[in-house]
Amino acid sequence: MAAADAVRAGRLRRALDSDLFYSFRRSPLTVVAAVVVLVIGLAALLAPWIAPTDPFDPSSLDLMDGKTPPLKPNEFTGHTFLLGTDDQGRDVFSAILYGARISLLVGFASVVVSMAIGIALGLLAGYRGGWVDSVIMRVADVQLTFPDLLVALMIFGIARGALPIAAQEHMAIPVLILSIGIAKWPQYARTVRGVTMVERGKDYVQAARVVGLPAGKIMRRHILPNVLGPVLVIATLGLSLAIITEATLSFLGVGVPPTSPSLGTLLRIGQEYIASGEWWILFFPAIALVAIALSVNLLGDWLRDALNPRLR
Amino acid sequence: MLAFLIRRIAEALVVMVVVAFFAFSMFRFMGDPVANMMGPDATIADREAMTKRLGLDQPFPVQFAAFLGNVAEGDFGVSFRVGRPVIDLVKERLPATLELALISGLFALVGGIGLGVYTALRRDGLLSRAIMAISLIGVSLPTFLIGIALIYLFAVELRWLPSFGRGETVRIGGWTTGFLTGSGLASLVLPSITLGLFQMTLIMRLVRSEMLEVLRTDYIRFARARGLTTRAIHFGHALKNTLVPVITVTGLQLGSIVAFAIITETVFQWPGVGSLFISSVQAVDVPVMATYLLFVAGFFVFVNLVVDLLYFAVDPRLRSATTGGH
Amino acid sequence: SDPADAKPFRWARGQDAPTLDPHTENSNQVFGLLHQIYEPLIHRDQDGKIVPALALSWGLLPTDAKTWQFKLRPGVKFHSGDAFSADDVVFSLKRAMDPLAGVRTTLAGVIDVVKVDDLTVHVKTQEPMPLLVNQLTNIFMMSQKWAEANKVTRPQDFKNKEETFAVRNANGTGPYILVSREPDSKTVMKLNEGYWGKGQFPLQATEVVYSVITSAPTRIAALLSGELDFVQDMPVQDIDRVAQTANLKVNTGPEVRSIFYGLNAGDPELASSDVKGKNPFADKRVRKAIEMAINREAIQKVVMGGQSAPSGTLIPPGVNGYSKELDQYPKWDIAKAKALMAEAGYAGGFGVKLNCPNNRYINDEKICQATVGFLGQIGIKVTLDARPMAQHTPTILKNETDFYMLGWGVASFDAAYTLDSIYHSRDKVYGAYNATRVVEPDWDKKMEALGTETDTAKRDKLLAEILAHVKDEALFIPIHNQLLAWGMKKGIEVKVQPENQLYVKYVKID
Amino acid sequence: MTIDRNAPPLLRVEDLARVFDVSKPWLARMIEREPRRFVKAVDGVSFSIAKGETFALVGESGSGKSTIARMVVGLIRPTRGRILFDNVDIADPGRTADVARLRRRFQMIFQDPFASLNPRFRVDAIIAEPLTAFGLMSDRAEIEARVADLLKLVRLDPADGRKYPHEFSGGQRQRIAIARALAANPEFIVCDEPTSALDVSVQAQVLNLMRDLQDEFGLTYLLITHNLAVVRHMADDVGVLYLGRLAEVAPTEELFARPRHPYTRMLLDAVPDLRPGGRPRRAITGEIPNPIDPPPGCTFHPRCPLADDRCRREAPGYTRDGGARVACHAVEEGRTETAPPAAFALA
Amino acid sequence: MTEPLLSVRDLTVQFPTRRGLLTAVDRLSFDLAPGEVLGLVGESGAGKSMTGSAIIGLLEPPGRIAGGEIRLKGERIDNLPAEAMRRIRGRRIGMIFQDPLTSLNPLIRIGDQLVETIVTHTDRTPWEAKLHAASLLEAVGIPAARARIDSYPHEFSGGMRQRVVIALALAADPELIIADEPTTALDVSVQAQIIAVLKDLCRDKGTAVILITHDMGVIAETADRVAVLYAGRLAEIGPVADVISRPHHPYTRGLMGSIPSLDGGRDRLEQIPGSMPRLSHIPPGCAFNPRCLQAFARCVAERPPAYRADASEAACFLLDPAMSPAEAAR
Ligand SMILES: Nc1ncnc2c1ncn2[C@@H]1O[C@H](COP(=O)(O)OP(=O)(O)OP(=O)(O)O)[C@@H](O)[C@H]1O
Ligand SMILES: Nc1ncnc2c1ncn2[C@@H]1O[C@H](COP(=O)(O)OP(=O)(O)OP(=O)(O)O)[C@@H](O)[C@H]1O
Ligand SMILES: [Mg+2]
Ligand SMILES: [Mg+2]
Repeated sequence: MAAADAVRAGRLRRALDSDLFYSFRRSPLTVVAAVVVLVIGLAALLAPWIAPTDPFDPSSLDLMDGKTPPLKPNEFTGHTFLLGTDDQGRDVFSAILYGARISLLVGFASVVVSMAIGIALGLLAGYRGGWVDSVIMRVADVQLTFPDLLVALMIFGIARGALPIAAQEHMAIPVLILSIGIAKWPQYARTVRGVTMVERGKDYVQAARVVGLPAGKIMRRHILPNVLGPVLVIATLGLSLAIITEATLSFLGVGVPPTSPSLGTLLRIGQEYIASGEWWILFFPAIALVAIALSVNLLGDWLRDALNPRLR
Repeated sequence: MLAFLIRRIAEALVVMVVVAFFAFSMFRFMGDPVANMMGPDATIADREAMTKRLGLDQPFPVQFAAFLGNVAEGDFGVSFRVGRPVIDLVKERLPATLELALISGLFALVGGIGLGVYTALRRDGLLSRAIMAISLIGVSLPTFLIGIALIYLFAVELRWLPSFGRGETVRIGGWTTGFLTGSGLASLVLPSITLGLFQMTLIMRLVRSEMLEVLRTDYIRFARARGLTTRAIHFGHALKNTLVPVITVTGLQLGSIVAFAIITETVFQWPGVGSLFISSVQAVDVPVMATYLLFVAGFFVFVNLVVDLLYFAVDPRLRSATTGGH
Repeated sequence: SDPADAKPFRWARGQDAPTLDPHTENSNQVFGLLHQIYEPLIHRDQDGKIVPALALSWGLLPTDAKTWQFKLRPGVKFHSGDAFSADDVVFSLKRAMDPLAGVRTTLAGVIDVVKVDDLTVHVKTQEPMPLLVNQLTNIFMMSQKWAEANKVTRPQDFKNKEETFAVRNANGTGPYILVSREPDSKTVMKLNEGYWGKGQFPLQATEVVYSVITSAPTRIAALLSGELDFVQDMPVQDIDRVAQTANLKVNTGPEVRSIFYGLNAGDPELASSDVKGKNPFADKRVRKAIEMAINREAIQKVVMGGQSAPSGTLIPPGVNGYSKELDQYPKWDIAKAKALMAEAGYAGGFGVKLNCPNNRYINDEKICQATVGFLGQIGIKVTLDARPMAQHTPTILKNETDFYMLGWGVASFDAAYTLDSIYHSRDKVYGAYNATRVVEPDWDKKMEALGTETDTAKRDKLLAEILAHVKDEALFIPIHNQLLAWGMKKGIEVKVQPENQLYVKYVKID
Repeated sequence: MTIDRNAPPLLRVEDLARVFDVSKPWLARMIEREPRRFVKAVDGVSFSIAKGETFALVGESGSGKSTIARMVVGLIRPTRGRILFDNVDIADPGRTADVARLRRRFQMIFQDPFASLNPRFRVDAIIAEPLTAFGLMSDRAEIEARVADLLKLVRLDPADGRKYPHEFSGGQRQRIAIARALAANPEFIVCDEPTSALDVSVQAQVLNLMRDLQDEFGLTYLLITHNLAVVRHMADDVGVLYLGRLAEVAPTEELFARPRHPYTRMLLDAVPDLRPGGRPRRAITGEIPNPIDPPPGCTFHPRCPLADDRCRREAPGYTRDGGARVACHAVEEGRTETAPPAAFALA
Repeated sequence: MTEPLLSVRDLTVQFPTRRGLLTAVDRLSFDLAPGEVLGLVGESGAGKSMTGSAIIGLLEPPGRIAGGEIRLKGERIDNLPAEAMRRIRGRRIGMIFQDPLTSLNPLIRIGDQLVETIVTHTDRTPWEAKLHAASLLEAVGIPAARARIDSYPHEFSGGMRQRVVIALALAADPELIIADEPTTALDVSVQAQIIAVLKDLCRDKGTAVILITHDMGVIAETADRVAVLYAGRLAEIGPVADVISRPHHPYTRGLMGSIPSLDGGRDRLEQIPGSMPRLSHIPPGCAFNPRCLQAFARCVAERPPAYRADASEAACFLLDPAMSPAEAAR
């Protein structure tokens, strides 16, 4: 027990002492970004406990609360809201928390989907080479010759038509995740393949082969960890892209149902109010989105530089 | 080289058929074009007659095959919505989109490379750090919001630039251009920025990191050791080598400009193929949608082909790799 | 003001007319644009009143209840210079009755059109058609000669894969002449100096630049920035801002369009509900409870920013059949609604899906969202499926919805127009938009009788009876009638037209 | 140490060959009307190594040394020929079951100690990998003990097992690599340029360690290097490889005392002598030809001072001369002494 | 003695790292006469390359010259402004790097790289420069130089590329060439050729050379004098024959012993126990003391200065004339 603790403490100390953490501490912008991501992430995670209202439960909304400005009592109901309410009487603050939850979920999950597909296929292509490589990379090329956004639109459209009507309601978010995820896997596959081909040629992989380790195990134990660095960088930058893509899809009218809006849907709703004087309906969700995307991008940026030994 | 071209064209054809297939399977779920074409008081019999006239009563594979067959003959069908041959519609809208794409592509390229080089050379400068941080906003905001925000700032508040449309255009042959009139040029500014900002940010960051890597290579060190001027080293040696990897990515990015034009064109009421697509989606105008997607795929393939050829032109190593030698 | 002054009128809408062919499509956008260029025999003016246009007078032949006589306006010329005559009327009406014509349903029942002399035309109908005049206000007159010369004697056929000349060219008798057209973008017209109505109408705009701006924020931005003089499709939420802007104003007025929900009360079971074996909507108490649970005033105040008139019937004011009393709607009363639900055996509520358009009516999706909230309060768990109209319409036409939003404009200004499509049970001719699945053959007969009844008093009574029945059954839950808001520069004077159609010839520019 | 010269060889390589297909893609070949292209990286190599001996392969870059090594340890399959380990043909695809069992008995040490250790693994995990991969041990304590033993064997501290490779110097890393190779108690170790990435002072440590281990465990080495001085110190027998063929195979003493093949002599002459005023170093003329289309006849003839017409036409067979085997027409014909030293000078 | 071409005094190169200041070159001093070839040997990480980079003013940040001075013909060059230093590079001091595969810009023709260098430093017109470039290529032994001047680097083999690199370094006839392991990346058979070209050309032009390598064989046949570095410090410097056959510093002795030779037979090599300390952990006193079999108390306490021994100088207390025989015996 104590030994395990000691090991853990040692690991923590090593982590705190690592070059990665050192370069992290030295970049104040990155620290701020990490804090922002952490705060928004936590707030989104804990939304049901933090948020003053449940914006996803339409029956709990009072329409008469609608369009209340921030911190001013509503003229009919007298209720006051921190960041005001939207046209449905939805508390903007709660909506942002819940919306960030969906956006982050869609972002994370779609990145995981593209990462999973991309890593698996990239490893296979890079390690096996030959026709396996050709087939996988041709498919990736073909998909790369078509813009992400349209790929996602198509997959979404097809899923929507193919699923039974009754299932669509619950499937909206998974379908969104899959659409964005599938749209973006080739990038991962390409990177992973490249790294794999380099690593495969290195002596330590050869050594593992001489030792008789099966190919699957070599890919998992030896090559995968090396691939993770660059993949992580793409993934961080991809996370913010996925969140934005979700917002854009929602602008184009596909996406999550309006009764449980994501940040992107909040923006789509809010953009109608850009000139109307009810600025808070757009402003706060936009700030939240930018804060998330910007911070995640900053983290990705830092990670890319920190993980690139040549730039150190 | 020839082999490469043939392979690329074969690939392009596959892409197009695949895209057409997905597009077609998607359209079946986009709604009923007939409901859209007929007034609210049309009877059911009228609707059925129209469905039949459009060939929409046929099973999906038949419709798809018919479409492919026609396309192979250069016939893209007639728009359900406006009753004109799709090819005419696209031809009419193409100049607007291509001019917009060209300008925003140039903006992204020139701005991206310029700022990328600057931030790489002044790596620790205050200004370049600021540029790096601010540029991220370009990829942290959805395009539609950027567009709307620009309109409010520059058209409504400052009244410097028009908020919608293409301004006056001049017709030269089958091409309408906005390049020759003041209002045409003014109208290009905001949409180009909106459309190019995202790509510019990406290109800038890519150029910067590639440049930083190139600046550490041995041949740059050797160039310094030979006492070449800083100018010659940065722009004669480093920039050239930076551009090689940048070209590929840039190609992909510029290709997607056309796709993203959907949003920009909608926001700025830019009369290009993107806004045509959106109107068609609303009206379930299947022939136009299908043609648009084919067009985007084709454009993308074309841009990639150009990029690859450019690659050959820039990098002598590739040239000789295909022409033999060891 | 000096009429010699060049006065451009820059006008924007959210959607363009897909075609300039006057008979291909039956849509507000087409009519809205073509009213500047073409003219019908009979006009509805800015107040919605029937006034003469190309016909100076009309009436049933005293001898024949199935023949209408029209006396044409003399001395009218087409933009091409050709004179307008009875031949053109015969040609145009017949063209409008072509199977390819989108407007032919308005003329259903007309069997022949005959030229009597150069300025007299007879229209013969199968049965007596008391409302024929109402149906003619959007049937435009073309020049036979021009049509023949340009091979557009029939409307667009999608089978032949060519563009017809009339899609992008126009030759009417109207106050403005088409100068140039870029579809979906810009259409320019100039004043017709030889217009017959010179002197009768203000005709102050010398040039009309008609732009299409799909994106609502952009549309408003262009008005705010001074790039436009007039915006027809104003987003509700921007009305205040525009009205408060120094040199802009907003004119509002009622539109002849009702927004309501339809309920599937006819099926034995609701496909989208968790209640199996029975149909909760089949129980009138449930329908009444729904009617009572929706807070129409809140929708009006918050969602519509005041720009709607809450209603209790499917018929907007100004339409034949409307009455104040019919328009009474039940007071918003959750407690009572809950009680009704309990009485019907649904105290625990049930789930159902609401199909809703999201790009057709003013704030359609938002109204539906609010409705989800209201019904949630009486235990009905509504899942909202909001889609573009193109996808929404088929769910109604194919009976794939249990609960749907629909808006209905009354082109003929007579309630029968609405009832035929949305309440008459569905067959080849009637009830295309009726997804209630309720079949009431007696009432169907009564509705059919409306079409041929020439005795106005008798007909009105029948109409009132049917409307009362519809209201009592609560198969439809009316929400409100839309109000129109037109934004414009101060100095422009124009009244909001109930069909949402602008006649630029009436516009006064200061 | 005594070597039983008559003992059956532990490893016997017969007519080993490996051809790499370096053709362009099919379409490109069709259009440009090009034939397929092949590299004969190894072309008919035979040698044998007795138990406890060291056999060295020397040759220029690209002569096929590593390819032979990789075939011997099973990383790539030979195109032709047999590799008999303890009289079992490990290149025979039909005997994979036997081969898997034999695998454990041969191991490999790589050239670059920086690349051959996975930077993300701790040293003890690296050394333990063969133990678990071959299923030799599964008990943690047992493995730990074994790893500690191995570390001591290569003169490292058992506590070093907790560290990562980057915390070690090049020589120490190569010792870790040796420990890994020894983990499964192999009898035969292929060493592909084990010291060419190391400094001379460190090289001495590693070579000495290899020698000690050989003495202690009776290991057999296939040593690949381009450094003739290292060969001199380590090997019992030497094979000189040129463009995938063995130019000469001889016992070390004999080879250095009396090099027979002109290429061997050229290599020996190119080694600088440290002694002041010692034998002058002669630069080798020319560069190794492109292996895709090697010269006809004896592949060495373009660089050979003794080349004549026959050499240009006819590939030489092997001539036995004392303990050596030489593939050279000149040696066979006895015209070895005619070479004027001037021919070695730089053109 | 004539004025030295290059004079390095107490050169110290430091890297501020997150774990403290790292001294890569520590108070290094030596002189170089015109036309002389000085070998710089030592283990990997001993500071050879940093010395070379410091002289030519190309230390990569955060590395910097922390002390001492470098004089070229009496003129201080370690603190020159960037532009003045640039004019010296290539013109007066040339440099050759280890890896010819990466030293040439792959996208620029060989000829253009040469012309650009020549034009930068001389008054030649581009046309004259091109002619000169061809003659330089010929001089380094590239056959058919005129025909190959428009080739790209990848069209040349490794040995030919290194010849091109030499031609580039010599393009403006510098007085000093720093060759940092010019043959390590090349095939054994080509190494001798390259060294020969370098040596011949420099002898012809009277160029002085600092030859950095860890191949004692190369040093033995090329250098006039040799400096042995250990952990950033000068261990021994002297005429090449002396250092090889009569090394004075225990480290040099160990080093020489561990070189296998062709006549050595199959016996054990001598070896120095242990390994070079990391630069951040250099022990006090003599850097070599933990590995030195002859170390005594003073070696741990004090850093030895350079003592004269025969024609050489070595930093070892064993050579201190004032040292008591008793101490030396231990
Ligand atoms: N996988 C491969 N595909 C194609 N050619 C190969 C492959 N592996 C090796 N070769 C070729 O085979 C020849 C021999 O290569 P090998 O690596 O065995 O040489 P080597 O003697 O080990 O050289 P070095 O001293 O440089 O390590 C070379 O010409 C090389 O280009
Ligand atoms: N950027 C850097 N940051 C920190 N330390 C560095 C850096 N560059 C070099 N060093 C250190 O400086 C010392 C001297 O390096 P140098 O390259 O001069 O060694 P060298 O003798 O040329 O070795 P080699 O034979 O491997 O080329 C090394 O120990 C190295 O760790
Ligand atoms: Mg090798
Ligand atoms: Mg070095």
